[in-house]
Amino acid sequence: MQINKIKKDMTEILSDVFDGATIMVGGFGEAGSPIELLHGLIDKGTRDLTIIANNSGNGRVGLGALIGQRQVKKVICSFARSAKGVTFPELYNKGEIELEVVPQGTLAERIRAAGSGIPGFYTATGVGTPLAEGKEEKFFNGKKYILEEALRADFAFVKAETADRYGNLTYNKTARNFNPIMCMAADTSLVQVKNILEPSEINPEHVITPGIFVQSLINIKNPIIETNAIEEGMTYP
Amino acid sequence: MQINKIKKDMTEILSDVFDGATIMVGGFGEAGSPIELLHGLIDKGTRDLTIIANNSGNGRVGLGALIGQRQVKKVICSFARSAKGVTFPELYNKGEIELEVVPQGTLAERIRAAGSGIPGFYTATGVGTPLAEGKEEKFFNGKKYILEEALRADFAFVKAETADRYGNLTYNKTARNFNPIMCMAADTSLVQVKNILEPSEINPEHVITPGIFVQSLINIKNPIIETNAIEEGMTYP
Amino acid sequence: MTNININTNDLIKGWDRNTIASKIANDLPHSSYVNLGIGMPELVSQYIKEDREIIYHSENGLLGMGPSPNENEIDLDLINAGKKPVTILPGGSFCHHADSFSMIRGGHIDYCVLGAMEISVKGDLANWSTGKGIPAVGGAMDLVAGAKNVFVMTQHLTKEGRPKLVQKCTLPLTGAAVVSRIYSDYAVLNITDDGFKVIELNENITIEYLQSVTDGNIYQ
Amino acid sequence: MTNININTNDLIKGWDRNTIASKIANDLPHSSYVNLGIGMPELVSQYIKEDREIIYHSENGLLGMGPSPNENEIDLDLINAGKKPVTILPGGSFCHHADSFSMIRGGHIDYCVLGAMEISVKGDLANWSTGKGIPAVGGAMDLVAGAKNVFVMTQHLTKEGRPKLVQKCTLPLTGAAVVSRIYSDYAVLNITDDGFKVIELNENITIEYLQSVTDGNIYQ
Repeated sequence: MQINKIKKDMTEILSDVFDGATIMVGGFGEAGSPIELLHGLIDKGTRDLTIIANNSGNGRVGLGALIGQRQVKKVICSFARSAKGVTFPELYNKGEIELEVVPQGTLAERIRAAGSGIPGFYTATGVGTPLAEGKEEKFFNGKKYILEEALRADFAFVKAETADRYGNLTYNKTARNFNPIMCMAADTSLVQVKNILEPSEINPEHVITPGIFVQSLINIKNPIIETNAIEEGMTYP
Repeated sequence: MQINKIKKDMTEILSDVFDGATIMVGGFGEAGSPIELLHGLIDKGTRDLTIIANNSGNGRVGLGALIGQRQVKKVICSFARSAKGVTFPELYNKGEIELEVVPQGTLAERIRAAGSGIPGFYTATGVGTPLAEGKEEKFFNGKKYILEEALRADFAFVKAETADRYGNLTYNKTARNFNPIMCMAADTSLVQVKNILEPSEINPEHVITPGIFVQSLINIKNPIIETNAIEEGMTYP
Repeated sequence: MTNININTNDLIKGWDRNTIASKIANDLPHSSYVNLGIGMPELVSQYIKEDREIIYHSENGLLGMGPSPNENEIDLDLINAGKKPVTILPGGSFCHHADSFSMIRGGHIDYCVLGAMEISVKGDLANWSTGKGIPAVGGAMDLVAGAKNVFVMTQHLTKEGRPKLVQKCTLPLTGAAVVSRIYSDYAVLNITDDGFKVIELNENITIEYLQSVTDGNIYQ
Repeated sequence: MTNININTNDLIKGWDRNTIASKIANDLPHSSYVNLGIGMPELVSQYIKEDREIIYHSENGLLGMGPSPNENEIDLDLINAGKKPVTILPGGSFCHHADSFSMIRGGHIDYCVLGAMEISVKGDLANWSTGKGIPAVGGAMDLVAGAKNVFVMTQHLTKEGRPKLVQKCTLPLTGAAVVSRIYSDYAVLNITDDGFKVIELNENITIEYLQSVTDGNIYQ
């Protein structure tokens, strides 16, 4: 029997996602953002989600749409003030969505830590700022650092460029961003991928996310391009 | 003016290495071990070195030779009991070299931490064992972890497969091992590389060590193969 | 600690190492990620049935490790954690040491199979140091702390005829309360709150005999 | 805090932003790794002289960032930290977010150039929050904590005519004691134990005038 992580459709790949889940969403802005998986979650109607991502969505597409559907109760991100953000500001200003702001590098490191079995680490980022309030401090070589804890998730929603049936992934340019570390930090990583290749077609030196960090794949050959979708006034559903 | 990190000879690339320096030495066994750089250090006669590596050298070649020349006062490694180890056991049994044993994953993570601005992190590895003695403990979600500190170095000695003048590196198969993280953790990374390519010849998606982590390169086209050298009874100098 | 010391000439012959390896192989589920320790555990890969695909991890940065190469295929840059030449299978990948140990320490390795000097009733494992000679730990402490399931493959008794399954380890620990299951030449046993629970008993021995060569409570 | 509030119609005109950018460009040494903040600091790359090569880092996983693409070269998967399309130069590379911030947090970025709302005499920087609206920090706190040298590029006064160089920041901090040098339209100043030390003064203004629009000790 052969390992094959490729799922036949959106219903199958999203079948285990549950109300109240914590979901990491890859991407930095639109690059690497798994829009189709997020739209699948809108169709499924999963609610009370905590989203961990760098941003909080643009327009009414992808993460912006999911938030607009009021399926998200909390966003943990570094930058929730995107130029094209619409739905998050609406709900935030009404006090109807929670926000936890995390410095971008601390966010990335907390995610990697969760994937690497590190429950906590010390960092200089944020020391002396409001984001350090309430955090444990410790001195190393006379310099003050704060303790940051690992950030895990039930699921990671990830967009990749190529994959094989083992879940080995490569990405396209800066669409890599948070995707590889989110695959590491989630109990279950769900990946939408443009091209599926034979295992022998991916050079083992060039694999960015080894298949061990990926549970399920779905082939989305022509993903929505967020910028174009927003310009065209697209909304989902 | 163009950036060019390629040095003309061993004397130039080793010019800043000083007595008493802490040096990380890449490689896992012989794969990825920078034998020519180590031999350069024997020629230079640098002394009182602290070596951070996974192993403690085989035969009287490379790290084994450097130790045999009594240029090393201390080794920090995970496995100092190599089948072909000769010089380290000789000195260790006479009490003439220090040893600090670190679990292999903790060693890797401490090195990465140093390169990533993390002065300390918590790990489950070693908890309840003699290697946890004297280490700070902390509970996360009811489970005990110990604090491990970053491990930095003055220099990293690294072996790579290809490089460009910016110091971008790729490695060959499992010769990658500790090399990329050691480049991150040392103030100055010195790299011996088999092939030097034009910058445009390395695909930016395939770079393993970005040039920012590399200070100097030397082209060693036909490096010594340790296994063969030991079989042939090679000793250095 | 009970002072059991069996004359090794009197020992009942148990399963050979290939039989033990095949029992472990049968218990590794399809599509699991497995790290096999250096030495005896390496045998396990030879007994995987065709109904499943297992992916082997070698901690020196190799996922998807294949069998030993032919003489003419040897590449000294492609080795396993025991520093022996290996191959990589299609779908494999290379990574650096921190990423490789993220797989281990982050709980992504489903099973690791290791040898043992001593295993306590609480699942403590000692397998890295006799307390003598040059201390060398390698990746053993990371594996037992990080892998989801830690299997031990071992002879039930030491060469000197002393039990390896003990009430309390006397050698330096590799990890505390980390072992989930023991595969010895005499039995397959789970670590439980009540002691060593026998899952399978060698056909040549009785439970009483097993207890007599084990320093710690045995039950079925 | 001194209560300085200048009528903006009375202000002496200082250097324009291109002149400030060229001054910063002159101070970035050959072969340095530089992160330019979103907005005004991006101008700096246009003024690098031919006697040096600078490598630009963008925190979303791009080292060796090049200029904006032509219309027909735009790839929405190749963007900078400001989410605008960019290019990659030969010798560039992509990495994931944790690796990219290892470059920043691990002290590998030689210079970062950022905008500011307030900078204190101690080198405290406030540039991420006005205290109102949706809080959004991005990578600013990592950059100021990690880069070897933190340069600030700013107008000397706010649009309302209040000093940005202050005795003590009133806005939420991005980092404490992190700024090394300030490039304003009026002067280039180092942060020192004794206050803001003037390195270069705009040719149209006096040191007394500079002091009058700065809330904190100025000296030459």
